[in-house]
Amino acid sequence: MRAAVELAKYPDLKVAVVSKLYPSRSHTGAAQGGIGAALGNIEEDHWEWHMFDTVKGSDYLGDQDAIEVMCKEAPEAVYELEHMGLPFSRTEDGRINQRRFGGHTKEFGKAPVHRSCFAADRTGHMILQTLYQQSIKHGVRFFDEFHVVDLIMDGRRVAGVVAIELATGDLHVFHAKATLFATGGAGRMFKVTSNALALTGDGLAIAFRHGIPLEDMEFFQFHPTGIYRLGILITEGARGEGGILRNRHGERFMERYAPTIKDLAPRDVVSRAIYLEIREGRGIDGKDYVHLDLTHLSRDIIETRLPDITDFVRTYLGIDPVEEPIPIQPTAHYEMGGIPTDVDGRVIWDAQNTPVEGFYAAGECACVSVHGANRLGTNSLLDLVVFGRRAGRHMARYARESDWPALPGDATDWAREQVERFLTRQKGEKIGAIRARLQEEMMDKAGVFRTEEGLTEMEGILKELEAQYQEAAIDDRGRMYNTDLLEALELGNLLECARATVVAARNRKESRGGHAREDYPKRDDANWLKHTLLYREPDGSVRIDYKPVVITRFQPQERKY
Amino acid sequence: MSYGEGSPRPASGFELWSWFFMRISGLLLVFLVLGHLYIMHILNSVEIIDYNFVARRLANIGWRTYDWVMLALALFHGANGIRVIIDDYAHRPGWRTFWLTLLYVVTFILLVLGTVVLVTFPFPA
Amino acid sequence: MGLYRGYRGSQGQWAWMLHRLSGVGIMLFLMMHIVDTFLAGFGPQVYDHVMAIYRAPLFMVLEVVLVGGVVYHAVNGLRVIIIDFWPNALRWHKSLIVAEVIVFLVLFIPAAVIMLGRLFG
Amino acid sequence: MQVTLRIRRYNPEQDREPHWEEYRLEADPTDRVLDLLNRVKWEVDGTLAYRRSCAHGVCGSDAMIINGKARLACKTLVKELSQPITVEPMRGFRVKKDLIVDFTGFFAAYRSIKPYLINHDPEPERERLQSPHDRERFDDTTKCILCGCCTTSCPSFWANPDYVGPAAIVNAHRFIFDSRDQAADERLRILNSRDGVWRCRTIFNCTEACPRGIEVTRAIQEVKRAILLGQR
Ligand SMILES: Cc1cc2nc3c(=O)[nH]c(=O)nc-3n(C[C@H](O)[C@H](O)[C@H](O)COP(=O)(O)OP(=O)(O)OC[C@H]3O[C@@H](n4cnc5c(N)ncnc54)[C@H](O)[C@@H]3O)c2cc1C
Ligand code: HEM
Ligand code: SF4
Ligand code: F3S
Ligand code: FES
Repeated sequence: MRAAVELAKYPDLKVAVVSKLYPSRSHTGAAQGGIGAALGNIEEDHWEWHMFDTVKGSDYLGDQDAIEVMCKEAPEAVYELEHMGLPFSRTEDGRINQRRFGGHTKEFGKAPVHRSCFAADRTGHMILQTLYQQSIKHGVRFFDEFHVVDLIMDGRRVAGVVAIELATGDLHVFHAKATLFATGGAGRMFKVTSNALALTGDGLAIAFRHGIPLEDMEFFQFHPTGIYRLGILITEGARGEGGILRNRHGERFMERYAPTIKDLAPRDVVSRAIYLEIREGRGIDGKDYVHLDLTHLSRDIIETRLPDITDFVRTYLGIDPVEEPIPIQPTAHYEMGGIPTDVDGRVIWDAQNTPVEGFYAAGECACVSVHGANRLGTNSLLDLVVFGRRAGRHMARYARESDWPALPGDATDWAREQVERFLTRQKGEKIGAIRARLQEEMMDKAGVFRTEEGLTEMEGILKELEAQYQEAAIDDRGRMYNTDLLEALELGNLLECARATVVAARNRKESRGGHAREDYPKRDDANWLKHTLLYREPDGSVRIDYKPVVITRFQPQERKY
Repeated sequence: MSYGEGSPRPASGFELWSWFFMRISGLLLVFLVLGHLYIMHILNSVEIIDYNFVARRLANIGWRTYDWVMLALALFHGANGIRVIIDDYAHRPGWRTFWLTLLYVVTFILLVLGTVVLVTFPFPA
Repeated sequence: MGLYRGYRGSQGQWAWMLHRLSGVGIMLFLMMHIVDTFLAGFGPQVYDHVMAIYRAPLFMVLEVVLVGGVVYHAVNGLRVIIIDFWPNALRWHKSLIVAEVIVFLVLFIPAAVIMLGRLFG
Repeated sequence: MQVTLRIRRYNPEQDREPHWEEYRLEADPTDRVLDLLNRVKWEVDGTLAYRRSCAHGVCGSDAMIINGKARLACKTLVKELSQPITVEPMRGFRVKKDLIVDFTGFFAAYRSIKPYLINHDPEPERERLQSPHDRERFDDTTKCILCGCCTTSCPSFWANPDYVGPAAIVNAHRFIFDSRDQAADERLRILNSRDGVWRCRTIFNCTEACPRGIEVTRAIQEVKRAILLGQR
């Protein structure tokens, strides 16, 4: 949507946003903590420090040219959001307020810094609303509740998308000079996740099927503080405000894992720490969760800085965070990998950065790669505004300069076939059952810790599920508002993403950031300081290729906090 | 739904005044009507009230004014209230016009009738 | 009114529905009342004949209902006015409804007793 | 525990009239109503249609009438409800299928109040300054997720779908009281119309329904006062 706002500034271009939800329902609205930018409103800060933290956070797998762009443009992007009307929380002198966040430090790792710009604990909500509002202001056309099923290719150029209109079940062709995917993550392949039910990796799978690569799919971030069993996120801002993690003995265990910044260590580090605590039997009551303790903070701070999460905890757990610690467990949160792009959001075919003409990606579904093996909190919102904006600019230029791509006659064939298959088949496995098994097994075998054995087994299970999916049937054979059909299509996409994740994870024989192999617990820069590129061959098998990491300023070092 | 995409609907300010009038007239009516009720139904009662009673009361010009102000305010207040209700429930333009016209006509007639009585009621000689 | 069935709304919803009903009721009565008073213009016989109708027991009960309606409408109207013109009242809007019921009862019960007392006494 | 779920269903391709259907399910007291709906859809009857996404009350997809009140299915726990649990589509909106209603008018109303910051001054290099006090002024109404619980609970809206509805007013409030905005007068003019704020009869259903705890009626009253007194 950030790209759409940028594009809408060019009155000669026609801009449409196609979304399977009403845009105001997108999951960006769930983002709580903030957006990172070295504004230095509270204390001294520099984009170089931000860059260092991001590189280090990425476990040195992030491309430093892209990270430099992001961190440098961050303040401008944030000011721009402010000018669009985003109601940031303010400091006493009227500036944008900032808070500390996991992994963000000053002077290259010395101490936590106030860098995350926030609007209470609903920054994402405000970004989403603001961008939606601006799109309305600039007359962007919306196709709400249109579910994109397929990409249209004119040879090696992208010519638009095919989408199914939820209200009628009709297939529509969107013919476009430039197409951008911002379809969000794929967290729904895991059982416990902070992601919305709609985050089924559609964009990733659709591109993948057309021979477009997926990059670094093995890196999936587990956020340390999800509400026990529900996965609903408790923002890192809670620790930024001073929250502390404790095990069954009430011990502040992060002191052992990250002596310098303790509870504000990056997410992969904290999630692993929690898992280890649990494994050692130090989970609360020996169960698989620990406590996030806010009780030493004042009621005022909790209620004014963290009103939403206070509300979640009260609603779903019946606990008052002012009085009692919150039971939490790591929750599947963010897909670091995705459709590879350059710094202008252009999707690329290969390690040589050959662009896919007319095709762009931004947000969680893209992999620029600024997050490398592990994303720092607040960097995703930043990623999407910075690169969304850049992609928008580039698209405008491209659309003006290029001719219309041809629209192949068989554009809707694949989509129609998928739809008809489900609408006509009478008997078969239930979609819900296949998905439940997928989520369960992925959590277990491709979750925080992974092993060769588990991943191999998972590959087998995926084959089984894939076969079942081919034979699956749905109950609803109507056309109007057939949400059953959509869930079936989404499951197809999830399976595709899960497979990419598992193949890549099994392939990468080291531990780095969001990818932790128990059988290869060390980072191995000699062999694995490179990005994975996965290609789906026409016969359905997956081919693996690599792409070098761009290193400019900061040489890889051991990652200690 | 009758509003167009993003187009502002006309605003005349009439509804503001209507709203404001309802409140001010309501405030005045509290005294007028409750006073009236108190006198007529509590201190006295329909058993006592007859032509002579009314005649005696209306002999006083003060009561005449009191009654007329009350009459007018109550009528306008009530009629405006009914107008709002018609707006709420009568959606078909035809019916809406019909009801509104009926309301205005009846209100006007009643206002005339009420005024005529109060003005022409014979003063006791 | 079918629209309102089945929604478990706030007390405000009931207060509003009653306000509307009583408003319409009073308006209807007022219309009638103007006509009967007008008849007074035709002289004593006609008017007294009309008043005789009001003295029927049924009408005396209706009269009580009328007074109740007016009192309720007035009290609730005042509550609405308070909320409209005094911002801080919003904080107490629930208490205001309670207060309203109390004021209504305090005004209405004695009135009803006096009036019904006449009917039976 | 065993729960009974009664859902008001309607399939435009088959039914002429909506009807009730009953489901008996095993559930935990801490389950959300959305979990129950999911279970029905995934395990019993896939034809059930409803909207949902975030599952924790931040996206505004799943507003519906549960046990006679407008709520988000994902923010309503089984233990808060008496049995049987009844679920109906939102009121005052056209039902498209089962629990899915037509939001066209709702978003049109939202758009009609110009829900975006309007400021004609040249943009400063850094942020526009705003004191915490000025920011506080419209904090409550920035929380809105456009779920429609308020609008669907408003009797004035049921009677008259032309009423812009509390949700649109809340969003107008968010800009009218933003010290950086310069188009308050325009919005006030739009709302000062027959189908604008004056349709609000201070019924308070909206405030009770809002899952984000926004004091909707207060916001509407503030807008009314701004129109009346010309002050912010
Ligand atoms: C609970 C939570 C908290 C977070 N907190 C933070 C934070 O504090 N700071 C931070 O920087 N990041 C945070 N993140 C991460 C960040 O919010 C997300 O990565 C980011 O919002 C993703 O944005 P997006 O635009 O890529 O996708 P989304 O906002 O998920 O949007 C995806 C859009 O694509 C549409 N779509 C998907 N598939 C299709 C299809 N097939 N057809 C048509 N449309 C489709 C959807 O309808 C939706 O509109 C958080 C994430 C979560 C889950
Ligand atoms: C005694 C003092 C009275 C007070 C304080 C009062 C107050 C009010 C107020 C404030 C309203 C507006 C309600 C709103 O906008 O939500 C109103 C509406 C109304 N009033 Fe009165 N009123 C009084 C007497 C009367 C009388 C005597 C009549 C009949 C003639 C009457 C008939 C109506 C009607 C029909 C409505 C419209 C109801 C609605 O829109 O729901 N009122 N009153
Ligand atoms: S004001 Fe509250 S109830 Fe109304 S749309 Fe916004 S969040 Fe929903
Ligand atoms: S319920 Fe409706 S009438 Fe007003 S106070 Fe709320 S909008
Ligand atoms: S599913 Fe998002 S609000 Fe309920």
